[in-house]
Amino acid sequence: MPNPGSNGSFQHRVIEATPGGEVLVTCLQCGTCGGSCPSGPDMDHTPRRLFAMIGAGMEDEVLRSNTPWYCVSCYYCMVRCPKEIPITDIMYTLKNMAVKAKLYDDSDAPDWSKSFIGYVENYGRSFELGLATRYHLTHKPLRKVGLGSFGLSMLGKGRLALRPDRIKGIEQLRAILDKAKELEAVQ
Amino acid sequence: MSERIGVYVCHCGSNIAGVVDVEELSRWAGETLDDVVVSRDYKFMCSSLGQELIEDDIKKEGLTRVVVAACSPHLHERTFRRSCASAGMNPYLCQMASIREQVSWTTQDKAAALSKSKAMVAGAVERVKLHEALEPNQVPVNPNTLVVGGGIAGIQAALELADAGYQVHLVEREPSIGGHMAQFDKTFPTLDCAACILTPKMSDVGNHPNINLLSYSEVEEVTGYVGNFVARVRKKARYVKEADCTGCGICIDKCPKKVVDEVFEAGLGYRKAVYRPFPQAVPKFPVIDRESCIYFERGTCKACEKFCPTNAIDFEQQDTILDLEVGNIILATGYDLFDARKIPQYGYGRLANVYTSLEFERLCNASGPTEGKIVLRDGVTQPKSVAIIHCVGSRDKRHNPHCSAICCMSALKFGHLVTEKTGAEVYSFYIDMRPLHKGYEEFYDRLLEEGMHFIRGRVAEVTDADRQPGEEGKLIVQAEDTLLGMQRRIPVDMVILMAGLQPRRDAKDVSLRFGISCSMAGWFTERHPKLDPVATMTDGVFIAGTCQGPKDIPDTVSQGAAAAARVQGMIAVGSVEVEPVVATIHEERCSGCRICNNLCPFNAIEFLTDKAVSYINAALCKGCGTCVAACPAGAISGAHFSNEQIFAEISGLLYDVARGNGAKTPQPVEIPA
Amino acid sequence: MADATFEPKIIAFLCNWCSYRAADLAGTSRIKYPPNLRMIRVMCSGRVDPTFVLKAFALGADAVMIAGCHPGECHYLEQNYKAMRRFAMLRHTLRKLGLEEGRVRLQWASAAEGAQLARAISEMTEEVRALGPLNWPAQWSEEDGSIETAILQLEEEHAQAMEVAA
Amino acid sequence: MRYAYYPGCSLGRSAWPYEASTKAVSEALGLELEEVEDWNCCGASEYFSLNKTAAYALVARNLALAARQNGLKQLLAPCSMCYLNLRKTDHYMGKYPKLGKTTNAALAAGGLSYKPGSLEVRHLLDAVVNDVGLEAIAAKVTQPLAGLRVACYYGCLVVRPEFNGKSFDNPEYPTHLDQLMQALGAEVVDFPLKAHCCGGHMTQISADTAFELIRRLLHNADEYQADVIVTLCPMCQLNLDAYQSQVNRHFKTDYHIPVLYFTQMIGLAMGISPDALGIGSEFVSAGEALAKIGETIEAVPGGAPPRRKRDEKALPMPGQKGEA
Repeated sequence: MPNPGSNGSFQHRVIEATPGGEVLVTCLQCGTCGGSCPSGPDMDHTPRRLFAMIGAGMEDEVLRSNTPWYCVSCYYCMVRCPKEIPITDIMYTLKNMAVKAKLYDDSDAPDWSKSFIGYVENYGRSFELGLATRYHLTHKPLRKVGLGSFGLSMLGKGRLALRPDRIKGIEQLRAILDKAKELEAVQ
Repeated sequence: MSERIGVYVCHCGSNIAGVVDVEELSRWAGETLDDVVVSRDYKFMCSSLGQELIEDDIKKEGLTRVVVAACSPHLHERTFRRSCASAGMNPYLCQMASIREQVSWTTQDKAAALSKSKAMVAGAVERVKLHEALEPNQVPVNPNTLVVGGGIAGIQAALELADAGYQVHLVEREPSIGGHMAQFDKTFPTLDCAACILTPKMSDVGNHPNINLLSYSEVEEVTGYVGNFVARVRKKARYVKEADCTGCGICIDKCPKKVVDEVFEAGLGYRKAVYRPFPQAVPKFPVIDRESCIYFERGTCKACEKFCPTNAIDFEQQDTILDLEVGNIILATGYDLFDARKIPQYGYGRLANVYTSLEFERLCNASGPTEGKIVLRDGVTQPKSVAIIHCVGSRDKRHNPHCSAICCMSALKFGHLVTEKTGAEVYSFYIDMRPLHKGYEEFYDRLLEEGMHFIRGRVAEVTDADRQPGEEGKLIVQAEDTLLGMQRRIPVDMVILMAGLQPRRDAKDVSLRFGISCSMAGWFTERHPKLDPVATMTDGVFIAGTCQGPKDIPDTVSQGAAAAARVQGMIAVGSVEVEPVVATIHEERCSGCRICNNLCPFNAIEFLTDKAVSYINAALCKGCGTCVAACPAGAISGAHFSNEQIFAEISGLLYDVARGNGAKTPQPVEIPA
Repeated sequence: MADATFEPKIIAFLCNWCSYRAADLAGTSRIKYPPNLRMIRVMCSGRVDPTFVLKAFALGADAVMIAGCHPGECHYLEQNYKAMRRFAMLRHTLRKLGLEEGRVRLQWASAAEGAQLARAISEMTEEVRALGPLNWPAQWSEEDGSIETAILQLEEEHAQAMEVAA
Repeated sequence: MRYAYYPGCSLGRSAWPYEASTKAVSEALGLELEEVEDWNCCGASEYFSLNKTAAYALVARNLALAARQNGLKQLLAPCSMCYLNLRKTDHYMGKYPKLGKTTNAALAAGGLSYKPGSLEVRHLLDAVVNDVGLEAIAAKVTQPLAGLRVACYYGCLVVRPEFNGKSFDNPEYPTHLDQLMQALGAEVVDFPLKAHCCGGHMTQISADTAFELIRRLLHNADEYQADVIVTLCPMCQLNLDAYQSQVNRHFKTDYHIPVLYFTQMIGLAMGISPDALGIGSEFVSAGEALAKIGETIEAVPGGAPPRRKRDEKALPMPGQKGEA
């Protein structure tokens, strides 16, 4: 295992993949992030602890952690961190890495994200009804009924569409996204 | 006539010789460089034997110039200049090449190290040929001293000097001396009462025949140079005639106007419009605060004047301006407290029972607004639980990146006082506990024994939004307990914010006014962080206490005393040498364009209207050389850093550049003037 | 045209109070950096006359660094601001002569920043190594005018610029 | 005042009342909104979770389209998530050149490009308060919201993060919406959780987590006796409104706090009919709360939250100036 922080180490790769991530090494383990996090109590490790684990090279444990998936992107940690570490962005990096490494056993959040972007890639817009239905049918079949009544009242209030909109430039968008994915793979 | 140059290469034990082939370097210099008549290497050039080597050669070989390739000139330039002088050579005809700091300690490749060393020796040789003999100026030192700031640092410095028999002018911005220390209740770790140890010193200052105390005054301008400064001081109108006032305090009793005291009581108490910050104030004379006085606002009242038994009130009093001649200056201007409102998530200013550390000092203080009772903002309720939050605005890139140095200990002190006076539970939220000095760790131990709770984690927020039973009506302190790795919410009645120390808001202006430098943040810069902590780069200006950086009372007092000792040294010698590195204008070449006039921040350049040329006052010139570089006519020359000397050094440093003409030693290219 | 054997020669002007002390500190901290940079001590970065830089190029330097105290920390109060202003003009002039940006560098280094100075030296050395040799004296003598004429011309421009700035 | 307008997916459906009220109010306030042609979804936080490069490219397409449309310089978004994604992509593309280059390389595959900094991305609230101005708005108020106790709820993304220390309001304790509601005549409560999280997408992933976050907000607004929570983000509105009954069931509570958009409040104060503002489509009916302003002018404000009375012994609050 490479030394923490050296080229090729887990910490180094996390930093490389995060714009402005180089300040991660200055973390003083004060816990402001963990103290501020609204979903902190549900995380298996606090963000602070996760950063210590990253420094210690515990790649597998970090990428299996539910912590990044419980991040609600409220950015409280980021505006409070005394070292100005872009914590939310590091959480996105860890999610990207976990998905690539297929290590996210404690959460089905990635599948929610996948369902979401499936619509975006096909239509250029998100589609709440299809999204909720598809995701819940595959992951929470037992809650179908509850959702059903919720969805029906949403429909009743005119707050749920029956079919998705599609943008005109969907081909253009796909070309852009394909290129982006190709560039991501190279990095 | 060509010069006779001696080159001396130091081994510095193995510090240099371990990387640089010193024998080869010395051989090369002797054989290759023009005008080098002696070239030697030696184990330790700075030793007395090494110095004798140089002195002997000067005498026997008739050397006219000396080059020493050794350590940085900041370390031993003085040493080698002295040995040249003792052999009868002008000390400024010596030049050093820093082949230790710049070569052997920073380079691994031995071949590269040798070739860089050769370049540096060649540079020094080319340069030293053009050196001129210079004489340092001697100036007398005025034995009077100006001390700026009447906190404990300034008090200590002033008393040390005054007791030694020298005259001191002590200038303080506020109506009384005493500074922050006068606001404190107890002092850590011994828990001495601050007033008990400070007020005797304050009255010593007030009564000392050698101290001219100028309170409610500010230094507006400083001119002159080491040994001979003139400080212009504005003594603000007190509207009380000091000569007539007995300090009886009747005026204060009779004044009908009460306002919040933002300074001494830290906003936690009230004072009158005519006031003395606190009963033991020195001097004892009150001040009328023009901003809140009813007479100044509406033109009637004058209750103070009516009741004053000695007719000491004078509403017509004006500011007075004094010019003080002093030889040295000690700056002891202190710190400002970080404004806790800048961290809204801690609720200061919004949540009533969130206090700053300074407010809490006043709360504990027997002569404070609650007579020492620790109570909530309602003025009556004793807290049953108190949270102390460390590092408020400190160790934070968004505010002050530094550690404020005293908060950990103050927090322990507060913990003790809360426990002693109220029996409340105390929770201390810290990042790292730093009890660094004598007796401090023991004090930490004592608080652990007293049952204070320590939670390692920087507080995320303080809120009144309860979430679970037990939190209603409380302030909830939320943090990660990093030793447990979990979020905790502690409901408390009172929160104390350990607001950090930061430079005075006008520190940058003050540093400019006194011609010293300060850090980006505003801390005054010492001459050397370890070996010269109270001197500054400006001769004759010293610093003491927290204006230099956060520190506690013992360190502050040490610095006050140290600065006084340095000044006494200057006075004892009676005169001071001023480096002759100054700029001169050659009248015949000056076109009178006046470009240089505005460039000098020391006002050393004046324009002689009669001759229509500019002129440099050598006593004011600090030798930076900016004007030399800027003169379009090339009419200004900088002693010891002339264009020719620099050009020669460049050519020497590039001795190994292959040039078309194949010259072994480069021939300087003539630059048209 | 990166030449593997090319070792650039860089001349640096360091102010006595901050940057030269940063170099001292790099030494006492035993921080290693490339030996390509050769230092000249001046009292202040404000002393660095643009002709020093031109002279260094004329004598065969591949690059020049000017180092001083951080803005606001100048020992002479504000002279490094003058250095900064002058540097902008210098860079403009050098650009007109076709010199790459990487060949001159203004570096702030406080007396505490030995490591930062060493890093800047390493960066600059690599940058100049990638640019290749400048070989200014040769280039100028091959063309019509002599190097002295060029310097004279630049000096005049500089003087005019200073007059405007002052 | 002309702006490029990026409504975002939610405003087309679940937040149609926000769209309707924005349209109604912007016209009356003189804000000209020109919708970005053929805009696509901003990806919310989901795309960033899976593939950041594609996520930045997805957002950047909108920036590229907006920047070439009629030379508009300001891009307005009413949804906080969209606002953040657009602002962040613009900022990061400029701050991190590598990211800027990659993103533009992806855009090039669709024949587009975007130069960071060419648009200023702004939230609708920012434009209303700072461009139209509180005085101008107050002057248009015909039916002041007097007697209505409102909790101003900002949520996260409208004020956080700060990019280069810049945000149009304080990231911890914002006040723009408070000032706006005061200008409309409402009684604003000092809502301490005003910038806390509504749970975001956690309703879908871990309902228990989300419900607890929603409960905290409702509990606190209730403690302060707010008649209505005013918001500026479709996600916040959805979570607090549509899930309120589920939260009540989950925690055996009985909260009934309607959640309205700030644009609906402006509309009401300016005398626009509730219908035209989409009022009535909320899950928790606002009828009872709004009756307070419809029915009686002298409506006594509900009991203020318990605040201790100041007496002789009370110590001054920080910053309290002047006479005792």
